[in-house]
Amino acid sequence: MLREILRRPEAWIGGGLLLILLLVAACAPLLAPGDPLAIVGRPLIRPFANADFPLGTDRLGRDLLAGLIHGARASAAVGLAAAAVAMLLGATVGSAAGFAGGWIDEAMMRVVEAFQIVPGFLLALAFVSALGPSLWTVVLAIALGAWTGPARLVRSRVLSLREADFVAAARVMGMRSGEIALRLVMPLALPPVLAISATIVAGAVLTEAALSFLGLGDPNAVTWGRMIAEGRNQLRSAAYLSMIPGAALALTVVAVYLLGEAVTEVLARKRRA
Amino acid sequence: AAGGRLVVAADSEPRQLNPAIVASNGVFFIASKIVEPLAEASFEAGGLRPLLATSWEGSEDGLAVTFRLREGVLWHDGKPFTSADVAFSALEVWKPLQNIGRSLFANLEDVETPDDQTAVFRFSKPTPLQLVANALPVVSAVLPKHVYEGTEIAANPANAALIGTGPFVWGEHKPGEYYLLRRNAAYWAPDQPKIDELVYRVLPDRAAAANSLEAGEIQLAAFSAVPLTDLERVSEVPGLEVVTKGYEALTYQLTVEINHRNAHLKHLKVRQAIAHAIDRKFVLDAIFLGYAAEATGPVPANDPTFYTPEVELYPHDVEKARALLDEAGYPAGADGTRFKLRLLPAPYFNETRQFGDYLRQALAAVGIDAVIVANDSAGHQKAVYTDHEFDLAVAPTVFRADPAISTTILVRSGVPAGTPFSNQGGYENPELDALIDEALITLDSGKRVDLYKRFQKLVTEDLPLINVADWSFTSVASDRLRGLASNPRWAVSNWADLEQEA
Amino acid sequence: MSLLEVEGLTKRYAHSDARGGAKALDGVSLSIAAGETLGLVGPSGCGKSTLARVLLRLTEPEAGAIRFEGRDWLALKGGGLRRARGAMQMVFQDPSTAFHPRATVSGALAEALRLHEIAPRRAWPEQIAVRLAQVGLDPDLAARPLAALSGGQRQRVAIARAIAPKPRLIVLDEAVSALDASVRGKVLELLARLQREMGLSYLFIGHDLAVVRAISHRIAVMEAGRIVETGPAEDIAKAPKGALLRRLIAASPRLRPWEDTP
Amino acid sequence: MRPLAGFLLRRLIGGVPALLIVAVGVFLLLDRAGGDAVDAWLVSIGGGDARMAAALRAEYGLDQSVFSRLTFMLGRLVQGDFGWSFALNRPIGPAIMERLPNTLQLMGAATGISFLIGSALGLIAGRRPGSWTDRLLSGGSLLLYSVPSFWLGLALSVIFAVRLRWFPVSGIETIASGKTGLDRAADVAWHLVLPVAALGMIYLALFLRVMRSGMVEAWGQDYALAARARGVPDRRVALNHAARNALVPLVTMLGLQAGAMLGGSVVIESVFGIPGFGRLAQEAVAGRDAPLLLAVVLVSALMVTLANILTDLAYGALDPRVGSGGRDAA
Amino acid sequence: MTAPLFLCRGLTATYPNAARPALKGVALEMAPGERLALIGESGSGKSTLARILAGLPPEGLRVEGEILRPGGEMRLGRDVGYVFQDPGGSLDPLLSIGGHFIETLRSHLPLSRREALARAAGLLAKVRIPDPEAALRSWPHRFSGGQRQRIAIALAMAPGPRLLVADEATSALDALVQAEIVALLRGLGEGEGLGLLFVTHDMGLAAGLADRIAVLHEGRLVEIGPARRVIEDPQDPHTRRLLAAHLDLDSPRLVGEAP
Ligand SMILES: Nc1ncnc2c1ncn2[C@@H]1O[C@H](COP(=O)(O)OP(=O)(O)OP(=O)(O)O)[C@@H](O)[C@H]1O
Ligand SMILES: Nc1ncnc2c1ncn2[C@@H]1O[C@H](COP(=O)(O)OP(=O)(O)OP(=O)(O)O)[C@@H](O)[C@H]1O
Ligand SMILES: [Mg+2]
Ligand SMILES: [Mg+2]
Repeated sequence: MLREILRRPEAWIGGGLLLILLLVAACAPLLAPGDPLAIVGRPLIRPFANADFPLGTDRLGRDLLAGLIHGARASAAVGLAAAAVAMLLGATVGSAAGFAGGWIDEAMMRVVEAFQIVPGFLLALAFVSALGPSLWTVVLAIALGAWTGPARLVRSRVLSLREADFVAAARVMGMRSGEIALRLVMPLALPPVLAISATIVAGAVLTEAALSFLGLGDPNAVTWGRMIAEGRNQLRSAAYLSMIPGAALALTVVAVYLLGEAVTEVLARKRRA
Repeated sequence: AAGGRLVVAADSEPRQLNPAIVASNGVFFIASKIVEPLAEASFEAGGLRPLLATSWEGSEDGLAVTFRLREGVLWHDGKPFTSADVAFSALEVWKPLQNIGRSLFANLEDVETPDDQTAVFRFSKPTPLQLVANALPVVSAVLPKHVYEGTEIAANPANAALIGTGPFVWGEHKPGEYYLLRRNAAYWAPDQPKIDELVYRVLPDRAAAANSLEAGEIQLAAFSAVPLTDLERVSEVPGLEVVTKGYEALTYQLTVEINHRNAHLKHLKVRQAIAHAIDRKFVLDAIFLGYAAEATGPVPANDPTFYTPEVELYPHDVEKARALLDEAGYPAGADGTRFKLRLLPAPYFNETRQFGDYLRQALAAVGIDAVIVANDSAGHQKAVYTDHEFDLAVAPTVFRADPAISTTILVRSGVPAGTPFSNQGGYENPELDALIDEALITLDSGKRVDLYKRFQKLVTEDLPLINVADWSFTSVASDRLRGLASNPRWAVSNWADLEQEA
Repeated sequence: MSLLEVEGLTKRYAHSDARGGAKALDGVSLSIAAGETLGLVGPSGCGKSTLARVLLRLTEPEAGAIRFEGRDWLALKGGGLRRARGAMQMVFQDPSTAFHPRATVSGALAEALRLHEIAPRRAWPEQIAVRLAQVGLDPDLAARPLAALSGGQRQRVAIARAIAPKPRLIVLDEAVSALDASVRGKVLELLARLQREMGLSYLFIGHDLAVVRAISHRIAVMEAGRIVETGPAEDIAKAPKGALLRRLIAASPRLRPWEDTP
Repeated sequence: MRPLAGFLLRRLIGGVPALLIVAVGVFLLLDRAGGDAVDAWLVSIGGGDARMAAALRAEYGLDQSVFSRLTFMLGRLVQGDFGWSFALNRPIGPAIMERLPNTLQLMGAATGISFLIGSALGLIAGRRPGSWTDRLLSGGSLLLYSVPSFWLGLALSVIFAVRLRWFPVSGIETIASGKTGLDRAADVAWHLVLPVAALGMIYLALFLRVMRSGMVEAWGQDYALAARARGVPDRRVALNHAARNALVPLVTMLGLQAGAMLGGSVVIESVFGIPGFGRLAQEAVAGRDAPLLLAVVLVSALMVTLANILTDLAYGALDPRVGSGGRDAA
Repeated sequence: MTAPLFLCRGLTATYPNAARPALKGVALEMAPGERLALIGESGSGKSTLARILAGLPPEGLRVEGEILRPGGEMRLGRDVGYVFQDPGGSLDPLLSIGGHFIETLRSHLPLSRREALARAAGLLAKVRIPDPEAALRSWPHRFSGGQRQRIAIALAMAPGPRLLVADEATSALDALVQAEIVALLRGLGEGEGLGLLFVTHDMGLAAGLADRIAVLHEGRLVEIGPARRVIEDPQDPHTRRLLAAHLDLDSPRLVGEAP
């Protein structure tokens, strides 16, 4: 399976880019030691003008490269954490609803529906504004708008898998419902969620950026969205301030999608075979 | 020249537009064109230009102020303006309702109207004429009695469709889009106003304001609506000019508020260390790009009356700051950190937020680990001014021509919790309190000024708060506009003399 | 005394897509003796699979009684039911969906051994080899994933799994329909052999009368949720009573059609 | 069309519990926030005093318990009354009705245009997967899909509004222009070009991708092979079968995306200064104006529900298996 | 004798990445109007051969050897009709039955929509779909499996092909329906000179339907001959195995007397 995925060029490009990103994120303290928010140079040094600050400095004289590197960390962390929370929540609710059926299912799906009909970004906006911006509220806010997809997907998978012959076979064999759920159904209900996880991660990264753009990012952390937002007022005079993190953001999202696409494609092919 | 339409950027839509009820720059920016005060600030000696009042005079005992009112002034609905309107506004609006007037006119007992052109304000305690005069541009917007009398004033429909005596008449408001004001043909000053239509385009986004100016969609952006970083570029755009004058009486102060309940911040040495940790020059250059001045104390240097440079100064000195902290009993730990603080930058301005970012770094340099807590306006108001859930806060306080109006309250003890822009850091200094109280009833201007000079010295010595910079705003305008920045409160004045060349 | 005694089973699906709430089972009664195969034939949708599912307690009937091994089978619940299940097993039509998609041969069989505590864990490999041999499979296949087996091989594994808990009755729902003719023959032979060796009873469900006849002692004909005809397999083809059976007989292809010219 | 009306009614009533959950959730959320409407108001007027604040709290009923405020508000909502906005100092209903059209125009135009172009391009790309055109379109769409819309909006605005001056920088129409009828519509359309482009581009990319993969999927289905076996030319198979079947997931996607689109328009409204729902929501949150926020969220939710119902109807029209019952010719 | 419909020699076909060819050196010909059954175990290459002969080779399949069509070009759809195994999958669920016919007919014949529908109604009547007019306005999901297969057959027959290829066209259906479809196929060709290539693994079906039977084993054509001869006197062991495995109502039963 992994080999099949790796055979695809999308996987190579996307995976490669992501690997670099994650390496950079993991090694951020080594690559750019110290606080990335520290004021280290003259404000607004242009990129490639000063060897100490290859990508230049921002309005307060903070190193853009350091920001970019540490921003990778925060963006990756927020993206992954939000996606993880969303998927965990979605998978839990979805499978609980799917297995329980009856009024529990009905009630849970009402909640899912409630979250689905509220524009996720509006919800995130209200959530972060109300509880104050910190990485955790941002993560939760994003997850809150993203968990319904996985929930519905898992539920429908559980519902159809529940009727599968092999589940009937296991029941006939005398297997307990709990074991059927955990050992037989869940391992098959979850992979499609993993497949859409790429979309969720990418969406989370973009949502974080948009929240930061509206001034709702964690003020103590550098994220790319914050860098874009701060550079926004200098868009005309120092476009690089938002161009560079913007490009990094877009590239990351492209990479996530490419990898996700490769995985989805291989999974779909598997299913067809 | 032809009047034409002038389109101006507005960054917000005040929900209460009546300047007699809400004395704030956001309201004045629009409402001052329609509803006029008794007097306006001026660059001339004395600092005041008569508007609805032509003269004012205080009694010896400080218990009365007599205003002579302008003749031949008509309300926008055609009724004549009289002293009854002034008396009504003062007693029914400014004193009970207005955010600033409530304290200023607390001792106002009565307003006598011996004739249509005379209004005598009677106070129960001596009230310095200097203070009253300095406050006039801010607190004295006059409302038409015949419209408001007998109604619930705060809910009167005329608060939305203002009726005043000013050079412009209320047109319409399309929420989220614009306000439209029209020329008042019956304005009392001859040949004024010179603009036919004044449109406030609602543009909450600062980048959009700059772009709209450049695209020629608007002709004026006041109150630094154009980001400072864009000013240099915009100043080179043909047809646009950057104006830095016209805000002299609207000085904003970048202030670090201190919660004196915090055990560390109780130490004067710690406060001094913080003051020394701040590189004011950097703040001016990087954050204000030069459009500000170093602050020395609670009164800005551009105030012609009260300012004194003879105060305790805190030059940028990291070593000294560290030494002070050591002395105060806070040696640096293994990781270089001495203690932690919560830092709450006010969210109202880019500059306060950026300064928050800077302050965090400046404090880190001396071993104080400040964690920024970001709140929106309401959250900030509650956290700082009601719940006192802060250690340091960054505030854009305003100096309104007289320390008694909105400055002394920042350090006076005994202000009830929940009062915004007041001393909520729990600072108590009986000496300072006594001084403040004395100045409030000192009638002699010279003595009053001396008291406030001493006030500045005391504040800088004991540091109940730290003044970092005084900044005023900039305007970017089409170079076809004449009469820009004609007074020190220009953006919030009535613009009767503003002219647009064809 | 019969092994299985079914009396008046009725089952209605809530929103049947085909016959809008019609009864999938409409008072079905039948019995199967120990060591006997009952064949069940009928057109598509007549309720054969529903009957199988009800017998195996995969779905609950609205009415009717089932006695199995002398007990009230429908009264069993929870743990009791789970323990009793070993006695009645099932083989499904499609051998590719009857196993977990990631199961291996040994894994699938080990499951059966574990659930019914047939042998201690260390004896499993040996047990598995024995079972595979029993259904005519090379024990070397044990390590393979089921996906890597042919349809016939998979169906043999399914049978091995079904006989692991030593059942008394196996319900075979179209168990050979998906296999091609030559494989089908071998699987049928296997079933017949296992019946002889283990004294099993079968409920053999199919739509191909020739196949059902070959493996069954008795045949029941089902139509629209009812058993319309029952009789010994040997002569059911010779003396059909109902119209449905007659049509089934006519529909059954002959290898030498030229021999029965009218 | 009695069954249709019944269907709509059932769907709308079915949405009531969800709306209730939303209402209570949002209310409690805003209640948890630091500061209340009076705090927000005090800040906005640049000062005041504690006594005034207390009086205002009493006037707004903010001194009452959460529960009583909530029940009061819900009770009013049931009567179809959104109530009074603290932040705007005016009734909420008209305020909503002022902003809603702007957002709907923005969203509608963005959806419509991106749907048309996206599905057309997806059809082209999906007809020959792996071809040069496909690669170009897929790659391009991926890139577009990955660019934050607010960033795209900024860039478009700088290039086309400020530099080239082809389009206005911001706003929904020329202010106080006095235009009416077609003139006004043209004016609004002209103002919407850039925001719609910024908002729609992402969805164009999305629709392109969904359409393309739908085409590829449909292409591999038996009915496509069967159509080719009947000698139907490839071009017809692509249009008649693959495209038609690919539209089904696309339409489903459209419904699912309605909420995301409304959310996305918040940022775009902010970039282009469009007085729409997004800005109203921001104002409501900033003003701690629970009734207003609730109204915005509920109306958005209603819009999304309506969009979902519409897509369900479209889905039913597209796919005869849905809604028309069992096989009656069997 | 008229020229054969097709004639192939040395036909070898290999799937990409396959270890061994799916077809090896197959030689086969069919006369117009002939009914040929292609029989063999699962995986023996029946479908592969059928699709090559129909002119619809699976994607990526490498075909060697020669195929001649002396009786004239055999255009897919026009001259060769193809019926698939799965009666559900081969109809587009979103297209009405009439739509299917219009699309197919107008791809080959200069007909208006109205003419196409008229002709379609006739074809549906021929495959005994009740109320053809209504059926044309309906959708595939409203028909049972057997009916869908009839419709698929009518569709394949619509342009008037000379050869109909049916790949296990009945194996997904129950016995009763299967018999009906077989009867239908048998009746269709009668007197119209329609060739039928019938793929099955059921000897009984082959015997009842075909003039000749061809037996495939692991990609090789191991035996071909008149149906009766192949059944009565099989030459190849694989054929004998297939015959032995066949069950019909006369076959010996596998179980003894009831216990
Ligand atoms: N889960 C279900 N929900 C609703 N209706 C069902 C369900 N399962 C079966 N049915 C209906 O019940 C009837 C009997 O179905 P069943 O599957 O028992 O028939 P069958 O004889 O096994 O048919 P086949 O030979 O096609 O397998 C049919 O009309 C079918 O459509
Ligand atoms: N798409 C494919 N790729 C690779 N190998 C294939 C493919 N399709 C078929 N094969 C192989 O080619 C051989 C012949 O397959 P074919 O489908 O022609 O057999 P068949 O006789 O029709 O079998 P069945 O009765 O199961 O339909 C088999 O070994 C099969 O595994
Ligand atoms: Mg069945
Ligand atoms: Mg085949």
